Amino acid sequence: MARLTMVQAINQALSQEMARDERVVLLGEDVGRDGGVFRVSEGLLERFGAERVIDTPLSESGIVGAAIGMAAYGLRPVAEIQFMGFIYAALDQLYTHAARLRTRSRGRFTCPLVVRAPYGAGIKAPEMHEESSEALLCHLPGIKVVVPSGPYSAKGLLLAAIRDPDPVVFLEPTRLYRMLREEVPEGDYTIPLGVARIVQPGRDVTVVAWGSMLERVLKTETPHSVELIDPQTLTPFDWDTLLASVRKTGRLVIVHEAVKSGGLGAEIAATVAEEAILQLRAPVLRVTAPDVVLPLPKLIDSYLPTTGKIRTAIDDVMRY
Amino acid sequence: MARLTMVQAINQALSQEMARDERVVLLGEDVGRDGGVFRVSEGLLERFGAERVIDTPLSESGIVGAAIGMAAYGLRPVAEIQFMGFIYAALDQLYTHAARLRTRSRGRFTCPLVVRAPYGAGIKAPEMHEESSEALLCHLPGIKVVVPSGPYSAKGLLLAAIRDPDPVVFLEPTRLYRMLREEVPEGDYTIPLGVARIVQPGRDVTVVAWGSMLERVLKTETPHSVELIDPQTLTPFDWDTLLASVRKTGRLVIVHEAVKSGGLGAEIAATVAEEAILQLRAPVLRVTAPDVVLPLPKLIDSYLPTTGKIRTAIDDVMRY
Amino acid sequence: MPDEICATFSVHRLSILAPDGTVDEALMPPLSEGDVRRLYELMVLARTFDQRAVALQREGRLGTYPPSLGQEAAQVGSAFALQPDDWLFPSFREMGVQLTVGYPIHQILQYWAGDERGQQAPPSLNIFPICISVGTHIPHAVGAALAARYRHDPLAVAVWFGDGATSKGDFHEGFNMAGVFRLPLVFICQNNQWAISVPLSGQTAAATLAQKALAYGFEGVQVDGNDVFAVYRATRDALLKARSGGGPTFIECLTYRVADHTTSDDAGRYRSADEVAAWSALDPLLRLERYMERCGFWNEAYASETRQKALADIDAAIVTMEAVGAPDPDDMFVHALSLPGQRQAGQRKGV
Amino acid sequence: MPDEICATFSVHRLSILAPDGTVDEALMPPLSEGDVRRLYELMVLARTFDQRAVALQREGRLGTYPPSLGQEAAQVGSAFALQPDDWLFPSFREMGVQLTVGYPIHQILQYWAGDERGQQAPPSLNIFPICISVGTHIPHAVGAALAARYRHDPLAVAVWFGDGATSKGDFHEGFNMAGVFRLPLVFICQNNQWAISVPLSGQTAAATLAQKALAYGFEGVQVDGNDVFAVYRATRDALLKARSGGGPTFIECLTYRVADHTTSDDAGRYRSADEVAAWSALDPLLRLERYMERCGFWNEAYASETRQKALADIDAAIVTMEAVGAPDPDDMFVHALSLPGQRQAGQRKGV
Ligand SMILES: Cc1ncc(C[n+]2csc(CCOP(=O)(O)OP(=O)(O)O)c2C)c(N)n1
Ligand SMILES: Cc1ncc(C[n+]2csc(CCOP(=O)(O)OP(=O)(O)O)c2C)c(N)n1
Ligand SMILES: [Mg+2]
Ligand SMILES: [Mg+2]
Repeated sequence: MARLTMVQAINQALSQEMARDERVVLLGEDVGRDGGVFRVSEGLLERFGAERVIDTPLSESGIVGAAIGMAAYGLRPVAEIQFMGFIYAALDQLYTHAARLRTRSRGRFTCPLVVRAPYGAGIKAPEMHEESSEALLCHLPGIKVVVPSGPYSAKGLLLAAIRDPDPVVFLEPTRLYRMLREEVPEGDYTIPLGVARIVQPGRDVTVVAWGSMLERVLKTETPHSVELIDPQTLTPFDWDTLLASVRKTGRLVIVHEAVKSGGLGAEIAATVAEEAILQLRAPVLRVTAPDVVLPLPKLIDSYLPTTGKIRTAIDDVMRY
Repeated sequence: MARLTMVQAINQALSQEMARDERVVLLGEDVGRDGGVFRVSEGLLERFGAERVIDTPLSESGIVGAAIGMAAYGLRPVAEIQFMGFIYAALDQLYTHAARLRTRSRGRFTCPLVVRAPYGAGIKAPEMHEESSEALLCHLPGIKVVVPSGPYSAKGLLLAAIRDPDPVVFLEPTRLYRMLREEVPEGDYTIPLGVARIVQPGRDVTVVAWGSMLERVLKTETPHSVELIDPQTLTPFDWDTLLASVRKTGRLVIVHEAVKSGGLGAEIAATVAEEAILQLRAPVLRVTAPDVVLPLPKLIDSYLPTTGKIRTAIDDVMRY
Repeated sequence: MPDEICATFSVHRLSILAPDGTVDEALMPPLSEGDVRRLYELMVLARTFDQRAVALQREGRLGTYPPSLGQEAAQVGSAFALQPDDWLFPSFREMGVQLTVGYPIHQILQYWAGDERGQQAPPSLNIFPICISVGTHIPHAVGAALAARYRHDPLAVAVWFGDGATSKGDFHEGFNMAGVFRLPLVFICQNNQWAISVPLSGQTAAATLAQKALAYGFEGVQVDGNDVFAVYRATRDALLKARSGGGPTFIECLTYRVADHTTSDDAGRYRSADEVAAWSALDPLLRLERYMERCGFWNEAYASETRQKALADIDAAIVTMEAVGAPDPDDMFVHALSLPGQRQAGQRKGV
Repeated sequence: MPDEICATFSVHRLSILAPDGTVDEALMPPLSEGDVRRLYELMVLARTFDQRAVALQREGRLGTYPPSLGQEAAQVGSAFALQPDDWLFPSFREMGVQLTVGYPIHQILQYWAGDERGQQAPPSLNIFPICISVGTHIPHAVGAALAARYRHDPLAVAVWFGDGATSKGDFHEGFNMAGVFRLPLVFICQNNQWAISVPLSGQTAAATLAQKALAYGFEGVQVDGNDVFAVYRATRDALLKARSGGGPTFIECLTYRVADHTTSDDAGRYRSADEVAAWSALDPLLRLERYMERCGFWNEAYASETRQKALADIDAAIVTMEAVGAPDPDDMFVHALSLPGQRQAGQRKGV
């Protein structure tokens, strides 16, 4: 078993799945000859040819729209949006069509499509290159949203996403692309969508975090016994696992990169306020970015949740 | 004082503001010669001419994009998106530009733009004509979101929105367009953005609803003393008013048309779970659409919150 | 050579059947008498359907409905050129296309009555649900064509849309990709001169819509859209070209939306009766009748028989449509996802 | 006349200054010796800035940076034609445009160092923040032009973008609206042959980008983008036309991105050294030097003096940029909204 970065794990998943299933094709800007701006698809054009690794014009809406047509036809397209900040132009195709095709055609057509996008902040990139707007995709019945938090889960979740019969948006935390290595089995394995992972069991407080924030929570030193949950799939969310944990600990802290208002943390807190309030011993706290436009690199450290802010939130809920 | 429908009140607000401020111009599909598909801009082309009431090509992104340029130049454009279901194509312009122009230019350019869109379900219209996706706009620092719930508030909020120095999305509940009449002062008045309205004071339970759901809550018969809050502005939300009410009643029911997961109800519940949990006596309940694609008219009654479902939720929280 | 012409282009216009019923024999496509009768019967079916649908809407038995009156040649003529395996992406006003390829009539009605079960195409037809959000289906057709080529399936893809759709970003992104990848696609624009209240001149400053294809490096052609032979011929040629690797074609059908935009619209607010009358005189059905009469296979009796048959088919479909009960609320969940999530499963029980 | 040509078009290509430094006198725009010197000095400034910026990035003093090497004529020549009141909408690689209109050099650097204060244009310049999201600024220019016309302001609007941007929906929607409303706009495409790793042939099947204007009913012209006189002339003519009510023009500048896409890119992965060498031989600066030398007002001493002056200006700007302290976290809130909401006010205190 090799120790791979997340970029390598995703590349391996794509490569193996393309070899296994001739329906899988990649499309996007610079995914072919360049191997993707992060080298995620490196070597795939050479291996599978230009019919299966398609360099497209600069057209985010067209890329997702074409992928919908390919998926309905019977292929398993994996479309890349070069950075999540450019997915906004494709939201119409996602909302109006990808999410609804199964319902609208009463199952006659389905949309087994994966949209991959590099996601999240902290890589010192220009404007629009560090967005984390997963909440926009989680208000959309008919779409699944997946965020891996390490190389191992990246491979297993991506294979599950490609094999899933529904559209999946797969958000890849760029900060983790090369930050850490994990043992990643060479063989085929999937991690089921819709199932959370208890990263670390604990007694005092449940902490939920995904993507690169998970790494930040793990780095946070605290004297309390934290039960750390990585949802892995943001929609459909694994409420059973979350609620069981909160019922046990009685305390919940949610950490995400996105701005607070209307972030996915709101849905998590609201669900707990609806279904586990009697077991809560403390307010549900959210450690998030403030409600401002994502700043350029010089201010990003003041914007993102830090280990300090996470520790403070844990301390706060432990005071109850 | 005349009793006006919401369509008439909005038409009057547009007409009066255009007369008062030559910077105000309208643009959109069919807003001119046709007076808008709901007749909201009826008579304005005749009164103000084609330079100020601009029939555009069928280009939602272009309409909002052009309006951003007009606003930055110094005008006060009011852009119409013919139905909220077609705003998705303009989300890129809203997210990437309208919301960020002030920040990005450090105040050198601002974006005093209003995007009006007919909104909400229950008018027996085809697909994409009954959407209520306000939550997508409420996760976006830099944009204000306003929903009037009657003719009186429609006029006062719209005048405030046009005069606001920031971009405002103004969502007009189509079901209310002609359903009810209210006394609407002929003169100039504004309702400040960011301030909620206590529609009816009560002791037992706080209910929050906006747009056409407010009317539905008012129609709900219940033996309990309901404090009904109409936020009016969804972003920035008037947390002070809401929290004061919940601290008093100890119970909260949120009603919205949109699907449950990731709806604005989540943010409201989460904020209460964070800031008023010790005063809560019952779970926070949300009465919403289920997490499915908005159906065609034959199933819409099973989809939308009904007075029955609202009453049940109130009864449920009263059991605590 | 410092200020030189570096590229020149031209756009053709095709017409075959004149308003008086005469045809240009040199251009006339090979169509048997049976084919011509079939075209005629489909156009009558489309018109009759349209009349009945408007009436049903007035009676409250359908919801808002967009009439296709006057566009029968542009719809039937283009759909008639297709092969059974081709993939079709109609917009929302293409009832004539649906009827031509045999989409069940009761399902067309069911959809406009507000029941999504009308959108479930029969397995034999590769036809997408109609698209309400103008122009956004164009990239889907591009994707289907990419997939068909990848599979080496010897078929073509056709997509219909209006003049208004040519202003949308998705029109552009789709057309551009079709050009770059030289896909087996036929783009069929129903240029009916209006997008609700916006006339063509408010939609574009271009002299023709056909010339928009030049921007994407492929051919655009304008046809008389009220001339069923010209529409058929242009579509057939484009489909042949598509299937033989010649890439996409854009066909602009010059026609007219004779009725209101939808049953909720009042076209009298924004256009003159004179304009409507002038176009009505160019009626596609009348023109075909004149041709068939000249050829000796049309008379009043045949016409009335054709109308009766159409009416009978439609009335039967209305009965079927109304016999199907109301949809079950549980239907909302059946196709939400392949497997409902935990929350949906709970909500489903609650309905 | 049933299969007739209904419209014909042609696209022109303009070039004035040949690689050997000779010019076509008939086409040469009226430029004084002082003007030509100024053009040259600005092009040297742009190139020198670019070299310094790349070096600063390598030293970790700037973030990712997109070099404009080779595009100096297409940027400086177009910006030089503007009037002080005109409105400008640059894309992200138009440092030459910013420098020509006098955007403070230290602010350009500040932006690329990751500090948004670099985007605050001085009050004297109507220049928008540069646009990173490709092509999405084109509709803003359209809106500004609509507003200018409404105000009867006698100015024009110019917008810059790359070949890749021509594939975006916003390009289409903006161009189309500009045509319909016949706006005082000049669209300037820096066709530098590449969009990251995608060559022009992967971006469009059209023979020229200029012909895309035909789709919108206005004129498109191709110019030799490494010929500063041709770029200047085409832009000046288009601006005059725009100001006098003649509507928009699309100018395609044929040039080349000689360096990597950005400092994070390695162009060697996707294009040949031969191609780069061939284009480098067409260097716009060298060509202008040859012309000036022929005219007798260029020599090595002047060239080195010009470079020294440019370097001195840039070095002074670097000092200024680095003397400005780090931004204050509170800055995130200052321009979030005109007045922060209740929640933002609370969050602001917490920073
Ligand atoms: C994206 C989008 N914007 C607006 C509408 C509202 N609308 C419905 S049809 C229509 C006009 C369409 O014109 P055209 O494309 O010419 O088709 P036609 O109605 O003439 O068949 C408009 C604006 C819509 N359905 N979709
Ligand atoms: C909407 C959008 N999609 C993708 C990107 C990522 N990206 C940055 S520059 C670029 C290529 C742009 O090519 P072109 O328009 O020719 O400009 P050039 O880089 O050649 O100056 C891409 C794909 C982006 N910035 N914006
Ligand atoms: Mg039309
Ligand atoms: Mg380029």
